[in-house]
Amino acid sequence: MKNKIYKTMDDAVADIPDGVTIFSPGFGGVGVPRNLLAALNRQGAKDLTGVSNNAGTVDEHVDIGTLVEAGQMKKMICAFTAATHPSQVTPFTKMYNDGEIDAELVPQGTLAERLRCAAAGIGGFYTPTSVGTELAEGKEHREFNGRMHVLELPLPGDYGLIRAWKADTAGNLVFRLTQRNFNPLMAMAATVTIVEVENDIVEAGELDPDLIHVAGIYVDRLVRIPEDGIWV
Amino acid sequence: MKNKIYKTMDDAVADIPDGVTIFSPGFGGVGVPRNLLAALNRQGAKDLTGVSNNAGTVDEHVDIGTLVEAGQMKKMICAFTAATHPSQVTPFTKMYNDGEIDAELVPQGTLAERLRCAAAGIGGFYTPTSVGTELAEGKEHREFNGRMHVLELPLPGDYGLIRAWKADTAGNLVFRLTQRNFNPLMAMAATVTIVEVENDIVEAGELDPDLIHVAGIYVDRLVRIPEDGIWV
Amino acid sequence: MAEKVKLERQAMCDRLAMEFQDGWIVNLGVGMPTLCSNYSDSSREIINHAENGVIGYGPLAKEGEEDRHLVNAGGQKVTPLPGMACVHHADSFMMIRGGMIDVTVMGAYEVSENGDFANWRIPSRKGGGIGGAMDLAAGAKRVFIAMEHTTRDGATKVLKKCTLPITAPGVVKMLVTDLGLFEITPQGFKLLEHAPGWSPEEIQEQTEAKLIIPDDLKEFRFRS
Amino acid sequence: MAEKVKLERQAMCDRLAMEFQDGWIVNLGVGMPTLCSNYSDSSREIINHAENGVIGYGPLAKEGEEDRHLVNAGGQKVTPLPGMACVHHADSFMMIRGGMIDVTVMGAYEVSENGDFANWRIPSRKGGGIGGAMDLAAGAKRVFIAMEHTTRDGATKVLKKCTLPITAPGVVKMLVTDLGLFEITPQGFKLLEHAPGWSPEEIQEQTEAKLIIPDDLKEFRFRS
Repeated sequence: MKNKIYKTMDDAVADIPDGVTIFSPGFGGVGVPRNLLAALNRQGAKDLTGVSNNAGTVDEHVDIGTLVEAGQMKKMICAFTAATHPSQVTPFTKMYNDGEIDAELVPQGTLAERLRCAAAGIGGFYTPTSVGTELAEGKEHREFNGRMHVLELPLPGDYGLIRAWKADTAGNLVFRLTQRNFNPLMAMAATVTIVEVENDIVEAGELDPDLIHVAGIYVDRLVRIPEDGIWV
Repeated sequence: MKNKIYKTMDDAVADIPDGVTIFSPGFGGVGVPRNLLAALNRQGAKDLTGVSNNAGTVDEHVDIGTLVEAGQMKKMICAFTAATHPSQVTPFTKMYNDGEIDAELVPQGTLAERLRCAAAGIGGFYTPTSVGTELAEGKEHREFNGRMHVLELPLPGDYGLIRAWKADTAGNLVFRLTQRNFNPLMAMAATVTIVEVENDIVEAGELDPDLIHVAGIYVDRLVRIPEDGIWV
Repeated sequence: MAEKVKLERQAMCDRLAMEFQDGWIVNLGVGMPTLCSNYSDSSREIINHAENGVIGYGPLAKEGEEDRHLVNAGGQKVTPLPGMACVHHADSFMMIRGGMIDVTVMGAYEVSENGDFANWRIPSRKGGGIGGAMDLAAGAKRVFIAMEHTTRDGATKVLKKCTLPITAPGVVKMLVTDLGLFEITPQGFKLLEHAPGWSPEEIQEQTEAKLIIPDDLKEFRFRS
Repeated sequence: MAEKVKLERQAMCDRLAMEFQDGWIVNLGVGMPTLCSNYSDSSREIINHAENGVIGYGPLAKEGEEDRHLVNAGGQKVTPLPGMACVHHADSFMMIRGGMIDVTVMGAYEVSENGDFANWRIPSRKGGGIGGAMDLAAGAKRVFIAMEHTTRDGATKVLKKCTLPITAPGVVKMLVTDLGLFEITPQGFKLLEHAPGWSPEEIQEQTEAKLIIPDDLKEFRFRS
């Protein structure tokens, strides 16, 4: 079996070049690949496009906002390009207002479905979400079953940085509770999938085949989060 | 909590009217809701449209072919409307040749995706499957990313007859190995979802939230397969 | 005339939560709408859904009892209830667009008499915060809005036509503000209940849209 | 000249299986192609995928060791291997259309020199049996075909143009028959290896399409 285990986060992201698209999952601070993002921040790749639910938060945690603040991102594709509350000014907010970073705003369900669409080899899909709003302007409209829809396209990515609860040497992944969120979709939609794991990576065969959330064929690299890594 | 548990298979299918669309999952003889199909056969509803991977097999097991043979089905939507081997002549084969039943042939992956599409509130999707073949004739074609696709539409259904390994009183379902196949999709895409369960139905809270394959909100009726029921 | 009282946010959300029916699957938006979960009625069971794929979760976790892997749509630590299940984000929005959510409660900047509402973008600021709002507005069976009746500057938010970019057209079924409970009918806003001490005329004064005042107008009920 | 030998089906499938590379994800069609799984080479690991959502399964189960919940695409009871995972049908076809399958091996009625093949419908019979063949043909990185070179009546199945309704256009990369191993190149069928005792001219006689005969034509290899 091909060895998928990398010793350090830095090793696992070492070859990520400038200019690629990075998936960064997580929701409400849970399931964020903070160790891999910290490593990518150290590694210094730039001109990156990021796909994430938001463009970083106001807290001190490492997230995609850390790379935004460091000037590594040229564009963010996410469901929040402004905070719902004006008090939450992030590094992204300032840079976006100053024209230093580009952004594409996508409804969260459409974002999830576009990721799945890319992973599923589907050319595009029609959703009722955003019809009648500013975001639907310029999009192709079409009625199905008496209801208007807009056409949405797949959102593929080059590198998926993933946070999982358990993994085995075959790359099979298990998530815990709401840690799952965007993680399985981004693991499946990325060309290269790199996973930080919260538990020891077990031998293939030790995970129940019915319990696996992402099949190992989607996973290229696994790193166990070290004791002194970022946990929360 | 609403009681979803029915005492008998017959009770669980008693109200299925004539003329509706029935989902019948299963693949390779595994995960087929044989007890519910037997009950629906006894119940006698007719003019049904069936959605299933095939239109019944040549063996003696109860499956959708039992209802076909009994004249209850007016149409089958499936991935096989002729056996790959000419020796496998089913009741459906004869009736289809004689014009006594209608059929729609759908590639298996498109069938699965159309079910998901219905459950996901998606208006339609583009797939490369079937492009350049007889089955794509008359379908809308469109190029994405240099590749031709055809437009496919959702496949909703009225009643999903489902076979599961475990269930809890909230309706959460767990499948075992390849029993899963079409079951989760049909459970999610049906208006009314009726499940035969191979194990005792446990109290809500006894199943691991991370292990559940179909959330209970999709499930309306549960019946434990009795000891003298159909197991294989 | 009794003393004029504007409703507290909790009271507003209690009133909306009273409308939830036994067995409903409910998605509560971040902020004020989450207060709906504080209203309890032992005669009915509500199933909470959040965008991040948790269905059937329970109350906020007490300090010291948090599970770092279990949060609601606002990122708050919540507790599991028996029967809870977790799915990934695409499966979670299958539930939303697929019509499994009986009601979603959201906050808004504006609501108009045709059922439009706006809650994701202020043109004076660049970008917007949609989250799952557009999917929920398009997919849930019912959209309820909870918001203050006027801005801090006193401008009404209950309008003939939204001035801000809308989140979805024509979907709002019910609105609660600190002044009243409104049903959105084909004819426009119908005032169902008023805050204590407020006359229909006084509420109309705070409202751009023309209100329908029924004969059986009631004062706010706080318990069903 | 050595005695003419037509290859047995197992030998044909062994030869195709020799082409599988370490780590490949392989989907074997029902019938003859499943024989590919009998070829073993300890220097490489093959991951078996079946349409019903099992990935990483092992050999056929011995009598008495069957698990009634674990079957391959042909409904045969198989055994689990360490690392096996199960998904539902839509997720399984995500893998197929999404390009995760390195090779699919299928049987066919006909293959033509432009890479078309036909395996789902005979116009003289009503209906067809597609199963997952069209999805696999459209989605897998490589399509290999294993079939007899001629029908029982002696008609060739290796054609300039398919006469039967095709399963997918232009996707076949490699073909094994009982007479030879063929690569489908932009110029048409290239005979890579011949059955023992068969000259290229004799194989051409059994073939409608014009064969490209390379200088380094070899006899069939049965072991890599």
